[in-house]
Amino acid sequence: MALNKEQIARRIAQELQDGFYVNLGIGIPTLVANYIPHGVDVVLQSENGLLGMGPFPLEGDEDADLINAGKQTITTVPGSAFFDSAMSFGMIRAGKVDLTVLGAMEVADNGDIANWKIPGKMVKGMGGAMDLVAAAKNIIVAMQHTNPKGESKLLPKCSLPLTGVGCVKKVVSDLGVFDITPDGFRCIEYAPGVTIDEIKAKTAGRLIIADDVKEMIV
Amino acid sequence: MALNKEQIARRIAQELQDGFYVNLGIGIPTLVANYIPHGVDVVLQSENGLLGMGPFPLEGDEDADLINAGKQTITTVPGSAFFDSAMSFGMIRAGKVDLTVLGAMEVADNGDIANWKIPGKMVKGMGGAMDLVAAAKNIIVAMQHTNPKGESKLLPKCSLPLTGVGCVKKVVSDLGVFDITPDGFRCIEYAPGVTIDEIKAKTAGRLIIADDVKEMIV
Amino acid sequence: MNKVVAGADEAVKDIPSGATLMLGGFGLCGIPENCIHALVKKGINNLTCISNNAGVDDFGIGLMLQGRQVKKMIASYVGENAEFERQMLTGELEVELVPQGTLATRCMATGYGMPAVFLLAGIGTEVAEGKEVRNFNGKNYLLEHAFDSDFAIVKAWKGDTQGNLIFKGTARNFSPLMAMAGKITIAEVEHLVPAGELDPNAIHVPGIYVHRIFQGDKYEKRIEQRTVRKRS
Amino acid sequence: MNKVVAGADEAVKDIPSGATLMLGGFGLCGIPENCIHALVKKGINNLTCISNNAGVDDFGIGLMLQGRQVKKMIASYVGENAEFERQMLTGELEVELVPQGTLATRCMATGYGMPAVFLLAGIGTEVAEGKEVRNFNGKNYLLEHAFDSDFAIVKAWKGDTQGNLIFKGTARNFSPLMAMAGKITIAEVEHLVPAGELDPNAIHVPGIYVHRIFQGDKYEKRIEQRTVRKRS
Repeated sequence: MALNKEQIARRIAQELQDGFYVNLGIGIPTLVANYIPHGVDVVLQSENGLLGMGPFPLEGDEDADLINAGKQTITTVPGSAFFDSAMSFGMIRAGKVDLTVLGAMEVADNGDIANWKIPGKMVKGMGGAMDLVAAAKNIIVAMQHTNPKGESKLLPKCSLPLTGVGCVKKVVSDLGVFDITPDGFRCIEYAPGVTIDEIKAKTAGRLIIADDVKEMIV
Repeated sequence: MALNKEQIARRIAQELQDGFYVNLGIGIPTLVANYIPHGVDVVLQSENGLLGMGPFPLEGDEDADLINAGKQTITTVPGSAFFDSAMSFGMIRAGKVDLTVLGAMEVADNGDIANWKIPGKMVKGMGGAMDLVAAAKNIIVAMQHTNPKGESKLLPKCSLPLTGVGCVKKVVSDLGVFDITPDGFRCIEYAPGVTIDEIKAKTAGRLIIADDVKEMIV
Repeated sequence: MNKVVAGADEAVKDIPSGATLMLGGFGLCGIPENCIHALVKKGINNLTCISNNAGVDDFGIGLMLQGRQVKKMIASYVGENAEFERQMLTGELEVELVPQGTLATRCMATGYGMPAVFLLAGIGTEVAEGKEVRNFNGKNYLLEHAFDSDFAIVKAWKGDTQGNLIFKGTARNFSPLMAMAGKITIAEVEHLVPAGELDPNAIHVPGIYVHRIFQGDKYEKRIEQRTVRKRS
Repeated sequence: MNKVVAGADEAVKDIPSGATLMLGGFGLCGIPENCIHALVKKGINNLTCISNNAGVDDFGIGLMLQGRQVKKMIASYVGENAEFERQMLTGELEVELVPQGTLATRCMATGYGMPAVFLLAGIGTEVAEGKEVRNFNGKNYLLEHAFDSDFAIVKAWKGDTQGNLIFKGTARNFSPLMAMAGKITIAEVEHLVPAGELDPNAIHVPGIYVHRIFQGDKYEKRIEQRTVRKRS
């Protein structure tokens, strides 16, 4: 059975290593913060100008001057630091952030990503997405494997305007975990109850199955 | 009689306007701080990272963490701010500093300045001089009119390696005050007891005498 | 060097129609509320606004959009605002979308006297169209230009009479960068103090960059996404 | 995320001969005294040092020059030091002089992931030789590149166990910029405190840029030009 959003987030949390600085995008990526493994010490970066993001505040403790990049009220943890937006993206460009987790509308088998614009629909803007995908050194995409019509979002080529080129390193979808390799999507894990045949049927881009592919533990 | 250093500094201080941010170089320019006219409120910038430089400290109050660009111990005035060297030169480049006063070995009649290097002698480096002359919006040079051999330092063309090109707006020497114009040095004031003939004799670059040239008040 | 003005109306009084304004803030966090109200009251128009976002329908730059005061918006994300969408779709409003980090760095470049810098964001996308691409150490970068801005309008937490500014929390965001980039910079602050009261080591924007300062009458500080944990 | 190491010897233990180091400080103000002593003791050589100055004969980088540890010096002003002069004139020491603001901005460019920026300083001088010149808005600028630095070594006033740094007075100078530019950044501090004790609004260098931190044993903080007014 395909994973739900919480399970996708929990699987991505397994990628966090002790000492990592991590930027979590809006949506499923935000949920990753709830599943950081015990003993793994990570610092969360919010690109609007914070290192050391903590959980949502307790009711009544909200501070209008303390929000994340999704404009949600948040808190800080001890050792946090505030900075301006130029420094924030500066540290991302300079490769200081170890991991960025983002959502996507489409990912291509060469690592291209599209997640900001649907032609003909209202364009809300790229926000920090283009900076993050162009500059982050390690990008994992959290996404649904197919759109509501059942069409694959893991493609040979993105059909939507690109956010970034050849930048995604790994995709965690509701069906499995996929490394981006020169040969396309390499399935290294499948979700419990999901078959390789289903993954093959729902992946439009080039797909190879790892010899040691295994069931995901979530 | 030619001006002494204190008098040169005092004359330059007359150029300060209320509300000016001013960078004073090492040597005679530093002395300008002692002659800021009453009622004229200026803020002194030190390019090693301070706005709001005050006088030297009282004996025993020296702080190793508080020096000016000449590495002298200093103090701050209320409303001062510290910043890093990139911001310091950033505000200079962006034209936020109203006036820069510098020393020079040579100035040419087109505003070129040489003040950092004598070929064949030990080269100590340009420090912040090249940044200041290239970027400051208004540069006054404080200098001796001639070198110890009696040769003019106001030249048709600098003989020493340049610090900056066409950047000096005004020269205050021990003999007079000179605007840099398309026609060369324009003498607008002469030092008390100095004759126009002496200025002509000691100025190698193109020189014009202002119709309303007058004796300097120092 | 006292830069204090009486209030928002005086601070913005010489901003003409057609001006280019930078407005600090991220979403509604840290926006110059009092100056925006004064600009709405003043009724100037044909403005070009550089701001990460465009407010919401009834707050922030959204209020200026309601009054059709904005000709062009340069922003990174503008999706919180129905009137914005309407004006954009009808062509009344010109919109230039810029990646967030590029927007911030172009503001910084202005305040630091750098006419152009090379940045990564947007390489290979439609953002790169018409821009110079150059390879450094095997990676492609876009040449991005500093902004030209007549007025920068920001809100700080604390400020002193000489214009030194300190921001609080994530209300800092674009504001220090824009404050450094304005030909004329207007700062409204929650707490205005005499020169000498702020720690000179802790100042985010030195007063040299700030031309006018005042303490805002009142701050609503609206929250866009109130997210909380239940108290147990 | 505890980045605390035991002391200077441990902090510099893996710096090899031939490395490129950035060293914070302006003159002797704010230099990383303890790390410099450890580097002298360690005796590595063939170093390239990027620092605004080169110390004096018996303090700061001057101590490393005495031990012939430095192959190349990239600096803006180096005139306080007889041994430096001797090595430079004999050709033992390679020297690259960079305008001070350009030096600072090239450090910043590294920490901000900008491979190159356009700057004014040196236009029309020998500093411009071999460099690309480009005109923006009627003014010529030089293309200046970010530095590549293996280690950055700085001294801060206060730091916490996560590497957040705060500087004091004009001891700040190049240090935050270099701290942000090192592939590995080592910070020695006068006061090391637990995470959470520093005001998150007042931090100059966020800990993400700092890899190792320790409290220095002792600070001489030598003054180069003691200038005072007499007490009346």
